Amino acid sequence: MSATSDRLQTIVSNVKKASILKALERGVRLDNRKPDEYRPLSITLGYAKKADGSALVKLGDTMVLAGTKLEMDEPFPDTPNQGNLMVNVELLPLAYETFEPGPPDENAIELARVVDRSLRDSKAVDLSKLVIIPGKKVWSLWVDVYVLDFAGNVMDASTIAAVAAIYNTKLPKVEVNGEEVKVLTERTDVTPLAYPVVTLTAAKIGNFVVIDPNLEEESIADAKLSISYTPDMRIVGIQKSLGGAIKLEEIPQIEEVTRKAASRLFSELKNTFGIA
Amino acid sequence: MSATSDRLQTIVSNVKKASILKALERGVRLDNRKPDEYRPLSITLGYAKKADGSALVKLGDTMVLAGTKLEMDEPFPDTPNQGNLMVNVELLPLAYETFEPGPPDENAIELARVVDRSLRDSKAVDLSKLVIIPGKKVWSLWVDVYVLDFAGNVMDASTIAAVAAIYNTKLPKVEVNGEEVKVLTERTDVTPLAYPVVTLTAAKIGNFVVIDPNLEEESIADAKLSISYTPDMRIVGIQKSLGGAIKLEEIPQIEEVTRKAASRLFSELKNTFGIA
Amino acid sequence: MSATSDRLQTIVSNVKKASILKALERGVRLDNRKPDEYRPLSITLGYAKKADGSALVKLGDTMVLAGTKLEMDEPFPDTPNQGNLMVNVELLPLAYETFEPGPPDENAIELARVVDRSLRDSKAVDLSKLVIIPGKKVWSLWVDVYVLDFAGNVMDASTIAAVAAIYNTKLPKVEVNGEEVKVLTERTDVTPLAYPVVTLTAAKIGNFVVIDPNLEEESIADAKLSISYTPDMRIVGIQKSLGGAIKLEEIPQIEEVTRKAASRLFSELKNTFGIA
Amino acid sequence: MLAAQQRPRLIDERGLRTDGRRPDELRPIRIELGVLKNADGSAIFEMGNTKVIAAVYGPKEMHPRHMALPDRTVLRVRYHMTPFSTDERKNPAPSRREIELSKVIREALESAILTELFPRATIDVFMEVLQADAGTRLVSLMAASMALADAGIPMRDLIAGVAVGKADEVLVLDLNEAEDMWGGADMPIAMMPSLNKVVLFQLNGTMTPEELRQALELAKKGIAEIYQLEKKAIKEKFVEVS
Amino acid sequence: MLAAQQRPRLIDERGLRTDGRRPDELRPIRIELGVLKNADGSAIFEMGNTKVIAAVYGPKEMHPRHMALPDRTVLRVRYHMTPFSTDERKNPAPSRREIELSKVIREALESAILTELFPRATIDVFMEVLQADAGTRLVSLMAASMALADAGIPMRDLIAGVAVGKADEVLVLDLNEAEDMWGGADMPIAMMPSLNKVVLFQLNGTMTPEELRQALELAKKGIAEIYQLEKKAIKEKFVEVS
Amino acid sequence: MLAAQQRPRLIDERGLRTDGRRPDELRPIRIELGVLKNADGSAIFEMGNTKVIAAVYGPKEMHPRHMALPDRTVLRVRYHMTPFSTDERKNPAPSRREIELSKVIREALESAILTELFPRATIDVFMEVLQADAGTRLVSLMAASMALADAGIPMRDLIAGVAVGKADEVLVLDLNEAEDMWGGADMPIAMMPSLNKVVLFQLNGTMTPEELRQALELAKKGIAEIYQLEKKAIKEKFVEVS
Repeated sequence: MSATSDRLQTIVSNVKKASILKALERGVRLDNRKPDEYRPLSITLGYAKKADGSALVKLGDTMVLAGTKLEMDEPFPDTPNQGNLMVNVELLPLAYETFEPGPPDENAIELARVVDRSLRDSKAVDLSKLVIIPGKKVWSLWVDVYVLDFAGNVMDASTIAAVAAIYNTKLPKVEVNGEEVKVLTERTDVTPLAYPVVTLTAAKIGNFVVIDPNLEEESIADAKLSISYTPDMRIVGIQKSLGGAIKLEEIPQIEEVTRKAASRLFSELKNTFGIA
Repeated sequence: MSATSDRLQTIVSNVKKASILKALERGVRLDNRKPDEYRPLSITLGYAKKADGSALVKLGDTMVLAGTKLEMDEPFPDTPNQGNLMVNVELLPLAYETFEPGPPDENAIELARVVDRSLRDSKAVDLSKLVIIPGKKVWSLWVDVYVLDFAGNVMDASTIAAVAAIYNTKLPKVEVNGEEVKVLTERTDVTPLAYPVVTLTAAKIGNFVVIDPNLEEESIADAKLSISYTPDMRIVGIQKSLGGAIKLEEIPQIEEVTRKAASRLFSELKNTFGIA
Repeated sequence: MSATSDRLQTIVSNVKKASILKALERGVRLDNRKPDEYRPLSITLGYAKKADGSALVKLGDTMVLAGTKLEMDEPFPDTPNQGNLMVNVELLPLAYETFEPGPPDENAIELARVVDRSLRDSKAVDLSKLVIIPGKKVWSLWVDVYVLDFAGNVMDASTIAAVAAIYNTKLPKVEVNGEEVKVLTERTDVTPLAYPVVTLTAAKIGNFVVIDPNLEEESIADAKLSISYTPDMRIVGIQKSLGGAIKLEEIPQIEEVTRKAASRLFSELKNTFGIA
Repeated sequence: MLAAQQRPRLIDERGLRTDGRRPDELRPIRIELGVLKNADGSAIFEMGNTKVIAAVYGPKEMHPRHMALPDRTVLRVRYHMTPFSTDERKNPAPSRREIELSKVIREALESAILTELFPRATIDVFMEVLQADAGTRLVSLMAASMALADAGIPMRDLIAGVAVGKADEVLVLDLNEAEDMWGGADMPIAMMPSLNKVVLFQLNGTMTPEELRQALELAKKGIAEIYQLEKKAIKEKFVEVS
Repeated sequence: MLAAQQRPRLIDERGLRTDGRRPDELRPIRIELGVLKNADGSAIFEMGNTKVIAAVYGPKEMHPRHMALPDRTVLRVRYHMTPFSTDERKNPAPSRREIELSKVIREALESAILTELFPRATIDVFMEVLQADAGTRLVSLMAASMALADAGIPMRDLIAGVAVGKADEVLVLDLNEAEDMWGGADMPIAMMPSLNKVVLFQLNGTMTPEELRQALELAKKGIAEIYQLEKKAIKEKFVEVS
Repeated sequence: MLAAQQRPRLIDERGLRTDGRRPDELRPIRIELGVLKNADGSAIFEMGNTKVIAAVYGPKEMHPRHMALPDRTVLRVRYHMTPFSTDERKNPAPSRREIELSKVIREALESAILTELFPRATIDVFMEVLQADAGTRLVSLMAASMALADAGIPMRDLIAGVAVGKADEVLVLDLNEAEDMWGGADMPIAMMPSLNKVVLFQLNGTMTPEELRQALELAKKGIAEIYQLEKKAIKEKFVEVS
């Protein structure tokens, strides 16, 4: 059951809300960004040494660590030539004062499912590369996204972290004898990532739209729109969230803004890890 | 752990209780029924189109939807010539103001187990018809009873709904090649129901006994006795419920009343779906 | 998540605490024991007739019942010549006023894991005796320790009960034909217990140390130290518990006291069930 | 761990049952009160090879308070089987069967306890089946009844119960495990005998209406015998009849 | 129970879909209000072979109280599928998908309900999918909207929604199950039509930005049609269009 | 994903360990404070290839209130491993091992924090193991100790801890993963060094009483070294020694 809650405990007062709106009227944000400006992004590949691939992502004060694990499995009967992909997101109690330990809540599940769909529908993860013996043995690729500091726009940071961790994953060498598979300690150069995807989140605050909202902005936003893109600017996922509405005509406008931001983000990622 | 609770939140006041008893002294009930009179019953077979069999049952204001699903399985080692039967009852939060979502509570579990025993002990479900390859492949027959409107005597309505949904289930055609089984989209005419069973519930209110209690009557009843019958009037299950007692001598008297009511109910069911 | 709690609801008042300490200054305890004196111990082997082995242990007012069950299983791939051992402890709601039903809490899990490690690390349970067909079929030995009366030092009583129940377990006779195993109703004389282990718990109360604390003593103790021994006085497990500290130099001193008590306990066990 | 079994003959040529009893004969009974230190009341009840321990705590303040009832005591009742009480190891998590029987036993106890004397309070009753060999729900209910008496909780009467079943089509009193597994019916019934009132009543399997009437008479006889033993146990804290 | 399936052709040579509809044609719709006795409001909403029942309870006092909000109503929303609503039996425990969709539907309802009118209170909205054949989240949301209207709960507008997808690269309105399974995109969108406001919006699969714009236009047209039926259903408690 | 392994030789002919250390030598240590924005205090503690992040929130009001204690702070402590911190993926649901270690770490922290200063309040301490390579409980406890210091919570002393084990029958300080898996004992111990008080103490595996005494001496030496680094880290917010 989903229930209205105030889990961020209304961190922003009405006074603050007024000042955010007032600044937006002047075309600026309280953290001095322009409405379509992303916060500083840093990606550390291979941060978690025991993971098969990992990435620590900082987006402003938001911090997300993604790690992958490969497990040998059988393929599903209807997809003998594909490995499996599983995405999990945890909003750790470390990350925010009111977060409690326990199984993923609806917010974590929504994040995981949006990341999962963006990766899957875009074919950004090449599941055929995870096949060891067609129809018999494949790799299951677990992607665990751990939110360490919850400071706004965890959605976009989660997609970046998942993509970077998968990029950082190098499949192990195996020796196949009939149906026996021996996993070697060496790694191949093969990453299961075909190309990156990004998710760009816009928040609607009153009559204004901002990209990459911080926590204060999110907590007063009417609605958010998260749109995922491939490098060739196909849309590979959309999710509206929060309990407010958006005018129908605004959707194409917002999509144009997020698309431009996605384009800039891809350029930045190109410099960072040599793809896209 | 089972705990005393007032989950119906005492919907009937003491004043109402007095008027119910006063009416019973005159041999009538507040809804104008006689003590041994059943509420109007309607059965819609095939109500849920994706189920393998289904029935919507209305008993007065009580509404219950049962649906079946067949799943291919292996038989238990000690019953190679029988399919499997699983009965589940859910008291949906739609059905009553204080019902909460969650796994079945003790009330739903008791309902499911009484229905299950009535079906099983009576041999009303012919489990041998669920065998595809003896010892290797059988159908598991899932019967899910969903209570949509909780307005008294859900017990009897659940048995009727389960029986009708099983009657409505037609086994699919299969092609067997060795141990390979191919399920076809066509259906046979074979239903796993050998004959119907019914459960008849009597409520003891003060010194009076009524059949098919409505919700008001149930909430002030001392005890209920639910007795299940086959068409040839064998008793195939009894369950006393509620936290009051019944005199030993009253049991054969109540059984006579429920048996007569069962007989009338079987006549009614005969007209409805051509069995019994 | 582990949280500070007062689940015993501070059964000992400050006045009582003062009198316990005052007595200890005189070298005695409120139940007239000396600081290093164990409470009366009784062991009834075979108390639970349906178990494959069982023992009812009373240590003062503390009462613990352990029972074993053997289940045929496959061995773990990396230990083809070993059966499996599983230890579970339940702090039953019967045992203390504030205990609630539910899955084992952190206290029950800690008890189970300490018993498990003592049995495993000591090699007191000869897992090779549980093998039926190497690499194919082994016995899984389930040891369930049920605390019936919670009256202090459940730790030591649990180890004794587990050891005695395993000693009481006699493996069934089996007929092996190829990979088919038929279990006969007769039993062999073979017990999976190679030798007993004991756990000795010392409690630190102020500047004093007592062995086998009762519930009053436990509830005011600063810390407890539970040390497990084999008959040849190897240490096979240590666990400090409770939220107070122990001076480093005190550890060898306490270990000497528990070791002497362990020695006395082994003598007592020798008389009881003819091993050690 | 369970060796394979086949359906045995339940009534032999002399008319006796697999354990040598006549059809209307009870199994040996052993009752002991006050077996636990911490509980306010406790008892062990054995009937043949079935053995149950019960403990009672209360009446005490209800937590959380919003679960309290203004006009009577909340009973909290758990029927639970130890993992080693059955032929195959039972998972300690509560099964659907245990959940149903906890409810059925709670409702039986509510008929007997004067719950109106302790409004807003709770009484906890916990039962652990130590050996399961047919009749566990009734032996548990009787163990609880003894433990409540041991705790001094006011009741309308003690509770005594017994199952009647069919073994090779013969009505038999106080089913054993073979009769429970292979017989044609299992009708557990429990009463407050001096009030002639039934507090627990179920039937699994099938009976004709006429068999039901005979079964009730047979049960009444068995219950009267057990009731005498229970009263003796209350007085002497212990009774054993084999 | 499910027989094996192969990818079908989704648009035939005449430009028609697997169920004979034109690309911009809705499935038959049936709406019935007030179908349950106990609920404060209820409705059944059918769209093609998808069928959902919804019930509303409230506004009522929030329990536990510390979950209440000082400035608005707490909505508690459950989207749930019956085990027999799908091709393979669905486990009745809530899946991750059901948890996500319960949230998405709750947020859509929060846009529409005047929650500020009932601070500290709660409104419960429960939906059961009885037949799942594409579009269950939208049909559930619309069933909830009808049930809220039936309960007389003040809303800014009714909610109407429809999915647009791609079948063999053709944009199609109101996906059926084959198009949902084999098509290239599924864009569910729901609006308060008279306010021109979007309350639910998702995209699974892929679209170009240009396709997205066309899809929005197509959806708008379908939503307008549905909205008319909903208004009629409110007035007459029942409407059926095939 | 884990390739097959065989038991290695743990001490070579030169008396050195698999990672080249002498028996009484610590692994490289790296401590960083204040790594998180939202937490009131935080730290990353690395010891060899083991890496843990800890966060502290509080003291703050206890919810629900009936869990508060009148005379001291309630500590709520979670030790948790990320699924990718181990050789095989770890299920994120708390294991029995994690539940035990959360308790053991909480009790150690209770020895150190002046909990009597904040009655009725709560302090939350969360630890995530990012890389597990032996010693995770101690590194977690030390990360927590650093995070508590970073949050300015009054403590009797910092906590420093190290494991002593047996590798090929040689006592070794600060076990690595091979020694943990293949060695004969693992004795984790943590102290408030300036008070000479032990707050966490366990032994898995076997030791003679004499070995135990030697192990305690060896541990004391290692703890003293670590303590110096911790004090430096508090002052400079960062320290790294390899």
